[in-house]
Amino acid sequence: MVNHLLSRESKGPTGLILAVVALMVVFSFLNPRFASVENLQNVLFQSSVPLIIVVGATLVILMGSIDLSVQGVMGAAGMAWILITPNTRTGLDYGVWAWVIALGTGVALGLFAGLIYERLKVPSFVATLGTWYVGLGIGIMLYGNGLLPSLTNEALARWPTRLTLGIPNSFWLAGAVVVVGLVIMNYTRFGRGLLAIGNNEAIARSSGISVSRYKIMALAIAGGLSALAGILATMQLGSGSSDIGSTQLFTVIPAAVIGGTALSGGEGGVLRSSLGVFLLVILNNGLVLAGVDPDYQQGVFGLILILAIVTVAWPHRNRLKVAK
Amino acid sequence: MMNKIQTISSSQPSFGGVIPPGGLTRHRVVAAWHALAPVLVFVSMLLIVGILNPNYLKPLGISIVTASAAPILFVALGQAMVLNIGSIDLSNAAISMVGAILVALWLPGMGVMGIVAVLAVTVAIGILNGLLVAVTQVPSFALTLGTLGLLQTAALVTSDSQTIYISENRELIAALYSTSLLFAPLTFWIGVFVALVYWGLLSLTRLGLGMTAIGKNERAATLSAVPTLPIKVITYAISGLSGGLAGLAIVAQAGSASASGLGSNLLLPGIAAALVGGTSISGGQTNPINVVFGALTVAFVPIAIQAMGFGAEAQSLVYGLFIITVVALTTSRVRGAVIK
Amino acid sequence: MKTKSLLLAGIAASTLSGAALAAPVAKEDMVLVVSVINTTNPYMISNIEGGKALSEELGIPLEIVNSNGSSQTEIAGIMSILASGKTPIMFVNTVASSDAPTIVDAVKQAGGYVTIWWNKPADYKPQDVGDNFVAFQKIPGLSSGACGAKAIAESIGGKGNVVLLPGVPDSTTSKTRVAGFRAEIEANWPDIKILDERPSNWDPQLGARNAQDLIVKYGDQINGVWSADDGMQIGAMQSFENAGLLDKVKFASDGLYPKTLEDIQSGRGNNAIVGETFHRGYMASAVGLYTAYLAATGEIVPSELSDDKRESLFQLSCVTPGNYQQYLQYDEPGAPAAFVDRLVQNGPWATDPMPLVGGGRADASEW
Amino acid sequence: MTQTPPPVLRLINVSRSFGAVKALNNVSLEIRRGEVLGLVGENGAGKSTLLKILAGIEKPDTGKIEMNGVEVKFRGPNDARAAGVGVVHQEQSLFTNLTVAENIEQHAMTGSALSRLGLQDWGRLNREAQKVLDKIGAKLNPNTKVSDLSFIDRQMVEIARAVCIDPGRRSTPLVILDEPTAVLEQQETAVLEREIRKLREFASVIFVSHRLDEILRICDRVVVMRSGSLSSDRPTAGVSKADLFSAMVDGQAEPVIHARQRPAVASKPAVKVTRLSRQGEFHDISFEVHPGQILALVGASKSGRESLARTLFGAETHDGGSIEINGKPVSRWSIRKAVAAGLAFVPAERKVEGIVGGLSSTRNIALTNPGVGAVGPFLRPRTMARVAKDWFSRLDVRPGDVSLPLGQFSGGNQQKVVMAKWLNSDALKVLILDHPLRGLDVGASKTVNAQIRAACKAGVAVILIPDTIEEALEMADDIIVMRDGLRSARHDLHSNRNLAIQDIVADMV
Repeated sequence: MVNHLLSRESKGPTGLILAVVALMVVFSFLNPRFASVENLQNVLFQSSVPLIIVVGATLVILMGSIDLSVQGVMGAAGMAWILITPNTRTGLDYGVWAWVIALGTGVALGLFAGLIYERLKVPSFVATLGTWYVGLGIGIMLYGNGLLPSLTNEALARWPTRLTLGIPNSFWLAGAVVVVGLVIMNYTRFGRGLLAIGNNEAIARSSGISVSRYKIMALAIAGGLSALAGILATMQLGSGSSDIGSTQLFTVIPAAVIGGTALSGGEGGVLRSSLGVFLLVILNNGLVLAGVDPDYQQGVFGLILILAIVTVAWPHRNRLKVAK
Repeated sequence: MMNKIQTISSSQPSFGGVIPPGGLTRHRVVAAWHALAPVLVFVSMLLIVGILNPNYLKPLGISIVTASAAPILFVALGQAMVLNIGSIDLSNAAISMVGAILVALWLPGMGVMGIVAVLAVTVAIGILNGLLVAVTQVPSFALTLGTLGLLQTAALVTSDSQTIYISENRELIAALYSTSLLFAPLTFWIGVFVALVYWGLLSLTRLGLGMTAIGKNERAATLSAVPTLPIKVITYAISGLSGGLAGLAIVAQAGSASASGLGSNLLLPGIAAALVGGTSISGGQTNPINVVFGALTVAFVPIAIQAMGFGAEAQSLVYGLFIITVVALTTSRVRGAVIK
Repeated sequence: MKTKSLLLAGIAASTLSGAALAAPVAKEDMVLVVSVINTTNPYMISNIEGGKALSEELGIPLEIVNSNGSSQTEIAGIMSILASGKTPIMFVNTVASSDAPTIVDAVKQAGGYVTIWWNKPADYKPQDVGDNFVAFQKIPGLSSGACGAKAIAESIGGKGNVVLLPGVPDSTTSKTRVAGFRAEIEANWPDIKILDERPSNWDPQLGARNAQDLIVKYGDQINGVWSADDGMQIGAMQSFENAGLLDKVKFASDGLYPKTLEDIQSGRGNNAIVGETFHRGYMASAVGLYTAYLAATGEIVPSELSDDKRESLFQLSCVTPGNYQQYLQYDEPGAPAAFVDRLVQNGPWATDPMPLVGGGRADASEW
Repeated sequence: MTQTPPPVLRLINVSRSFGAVKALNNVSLEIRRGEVLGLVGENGAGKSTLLKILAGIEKPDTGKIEMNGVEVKFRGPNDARAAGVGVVHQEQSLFTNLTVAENIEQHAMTGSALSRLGLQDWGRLNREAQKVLDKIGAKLNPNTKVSDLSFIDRQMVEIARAVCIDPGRRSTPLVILDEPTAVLEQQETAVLEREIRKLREFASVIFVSHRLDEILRICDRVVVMRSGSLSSDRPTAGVSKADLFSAMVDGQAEPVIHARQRPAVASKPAVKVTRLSRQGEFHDISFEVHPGQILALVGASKSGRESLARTLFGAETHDGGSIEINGKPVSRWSIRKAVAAGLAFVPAERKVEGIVGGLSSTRNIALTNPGVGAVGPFLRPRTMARVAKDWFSRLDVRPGDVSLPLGQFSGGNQQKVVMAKWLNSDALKVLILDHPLRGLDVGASKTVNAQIRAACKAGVAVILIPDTIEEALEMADDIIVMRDGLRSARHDLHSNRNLAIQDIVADMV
């Protein structure tokens, strides 16, 4: 089964795994603490939020679209969740319904973007950019002028870091999302349909795949996952903030690209994008541990991104290749 | 790039193409709408706000809108040129940041030569972007995201994480902003002039024809002996130049520059202005003159939101809805085309 | 040649639209404007509160500009209010130092009066601009850093290792606070070692993430954590709590956010928070607005003021778990209104708990 | 006596208009079980509209469609597929990033997203696809990714997909093959013909082609369309190409094959290729082409001839041997150098490589050789338009609006503009044509061939990759036969006038 899962992703991700391993070796050399159990747990903890997002983002990118709305959806859902979970501000406790409502907010925002994209034929870039602001606006309005809401439920606030079998709960959640993402991608008609759309939308349409519904649904799932990430991030922080998702977009999209998921659609997969997330999180963590001047962090990040994509693309150069 | 309207595909199913009868008139109507929509959107927005508060139609209102449009306009023009060849330049706002910092650093010592030197540097950054994109053939979205990171570091390092305030020779550049012509600052008019030059470049030169051909069908352009590599490099150089000009406009306005100051948030407004100006994100379609109206519209949105009295908390929400609505009104829709 | 004539025409035009210095402005032509960086940070929300309280006190309408963290949005928002035709009385909490000249120029053109808070370029002075740039005001970051440094150093017995979480790297506010921290340590605490410094952009999440990485990097070597504001400290504390280290590490920061106050009161993490600073956003905005208001009504003429009233430093109070109770009164529901009352009575430079304590130096904004 | 079963498909008075134009005018048509029906007609005769209606892409304005005696209404391609209509499109329409099985069992992929979240059973999918592949006799692994398949194998997948209908239905499938041979080599066409005969055992077939002899060989019955109506409908037995041709073009006779004079061989060859090689494509190829001479490259798929042509034009690189243009050896060869040296290339994939569909004809023509349409770096829009109009009238391009996007023109007219783009240069010395007649109707083919000959007469050397051997025999002075990347034979048509197709085929396989 696992073998089957892996084989369906375009080409083996061996190169990527090697890159991750190489990076780990270099960083362990620079600071022996890098390879400590605590740090590996730390890396898993830090990758869990972007991992959840990257699954949704990959579904969307595989069909050739893009989802920029991550930050807004996370802000809206995170705020919605914390305000109806035991907190210092409202004192409301909706229990499970808090999750349902927050995830619902994310799915609704995803649907909103999807409908604008598919029904109004506004490019996904713009539809999701607009949704980013709309979500952020909802988060800001929920935040209002009141107190900073913090979780009062100790168990809930500790849950993300608590270890189960030596692995933080956050990562168990993210891992489950990745597995579900892999199953959707490889074992459902929906997932295969997204690949078909990414490969050639016109054919997908004419061969009767309900392209519109698939697209809207992919964006809705991405919205739901961003919402889940927003909840997890809020839980990790212990307090609500409408900016909870800031900078996530610029981790997740490069991660997908480094993983070899083509922005034009049809190529790549959840597993590869996840490896891309690991690569970037390890890079960030390693730079801190190695004591690189923070001013240079963005630059090193940019350089690695360029090197990674150029290395992948270099052998495929050809006089007539079109790369956009 | 993403968001591509895929009019060309090696394997689109069809039964042979014949012009759909009635397509001719439709083609003209669509073309006319494309030419006019950005102007109409801006004018109608101006009118609505003007009815609510006539002060916005007075000289001060005009000078405010045009002043805040100027930096967006330069970045948007550069972006539109890159979008036109079917690529994207996520680094061009960061180029303008670096440009602004360099202007602030060099102007006091070098005077006008400093400005020339800064533009040379931003063009060089653009050329480097173009070479990387064209030679390595990687998606420009990812590549320029990488150069964006490098430029952010460059901005922090060159400015030593300081706000650099120009004390000497400030008048050399401040005049660009403080001088106004028909109520708009000179920086805006320079932007309009640059738009006209870019328009001329696109519609009246072989270079421009090549750019548009690359944007619409790069393979066919290559096989038609269009020099794709130099054209891409030139296009990114233009984006770099536009970024540099935006940097000048920023410094002219602010008299100072810093890595996270004015201009650090120009990327998304720049893209939005290009799109609202009718530029297709899939390439092959832009009109720099309409991008002027795109920039005006995008600069006007926050002003309009404020003018219409939406609460501070609602601004993001309204801004998001507005961008979607405007692009929905101006976006090019080809029947049956794939929108990405 | 063509450019030259354009320039000439332009210069002619620009001289016409110079500063509109006129007779005192009537109240009904005024509008109070509070420009904040965002509307989610507790400090910014408090800024707005101050504007509201003063607006009620003076009976002048209030407009809020939400910059959403972007200089572009900030300037556009301010400009749109300038275009509305009324005389703006402004308090601007600038997104970046470099925004100040642009904003001031525009306000000057519109004949309004502005007080800039926190950030401006050092060489850009109200005295050089004229009466429309009424004042630049801030609470010295150096003192804030020193407060934190002292509190941490004392609590860990003058010996140990600390890590710093500054805000946005090129923000003056953050830089002055860091400088204050380092200066205090260097001067008085030879056995305290600063292990590392990770700018966290005022972002709680980034604060949490950087704290995590620092925990891994230095483990239990860390004895104290200083953050440039409470937002980042909230994130950092969560990380130390998750790592089970909260009981062993001392924290100090700036702003005394409600959440922080709560943690001090509850003694969270074995009284982890040892030092804070007290200043409230509503006080800053009320003082700033009121200064500008006085200039607009002609009650003060800025050009005749002493330098320390043009570039002013206001008092900052160091808060410790021992004395926090005396500041609770300022967070009571009616506190902003009460403060505004006293402000109108005592004037902008002598209202407790933040009287003018200095300024007017060449490098006032670097304090 | 048993009752004859109802026809698989029956169209009754079907009409479809676009604006003022009647694309289909009262068409009635029947296809019986196991029948192979040929459909011919010039571009614009209404074939496309008819096929779109059958595939559920367009809806008829009036008239009705019955399948197996029951009236059907297709709301979309899904309905048509569900009713058993399978289409092999002119251009391949496979998802190259999915497996063979997924492409074949596409009905397994359709349906609403919500109801299709059920898990895919790969084992069953592969088994079912294998059954279909076995039925048409294709030896392919259903679990292979399509991007790893050769062109003809992909065509097999297309056919497998067309005949694969929902196993729940027991009706006879109707398979529409829209010019399936247009992109196939002679060899592959023979394979395909065999396949079609096999299909007859369990399906009905509509076979569309521009190649009349193919139609006559394969089909039981042939229908000719002209201006939206059926102008002829009869069994193929006893029908000649000339009959069909006159039914298509309203009484005109088939064009006369030109008898050419051997051109005077100039002292210097325009193109001289010596031991040219490209890894994995072709090896050790040498030949010369002189001004005014037409050289045809003939070969089956994987013969390397397309790659050779592209290499000559600089679109691909060679790793051995040399190219001389007008006696001068070239180094670091590229498309731009090739064009500067007077080479021109008409690619086979017109939409993707030949035209910039979104640009006007005027600008397409000016793209490479603007001629008088530009002064230095500047374009002269009016002169450009005049040049384009000139070419339009010379090549009879319709509609005559040079400012329309070229992508909106029919294939034949697009190809004429591609020719104009290259012919608009005085410096043209070598014309390389990759399947120039692919997908063109008779009229357009004639114009294109006439232009090739005219260029030749003006001293241009031509290298032609023809669709068919007949085309090579008709056009060329010399033929080089390639097999597996090697030159297997060379024929001088002037000294060997009785060369037979069989002789050439023998060298191809």
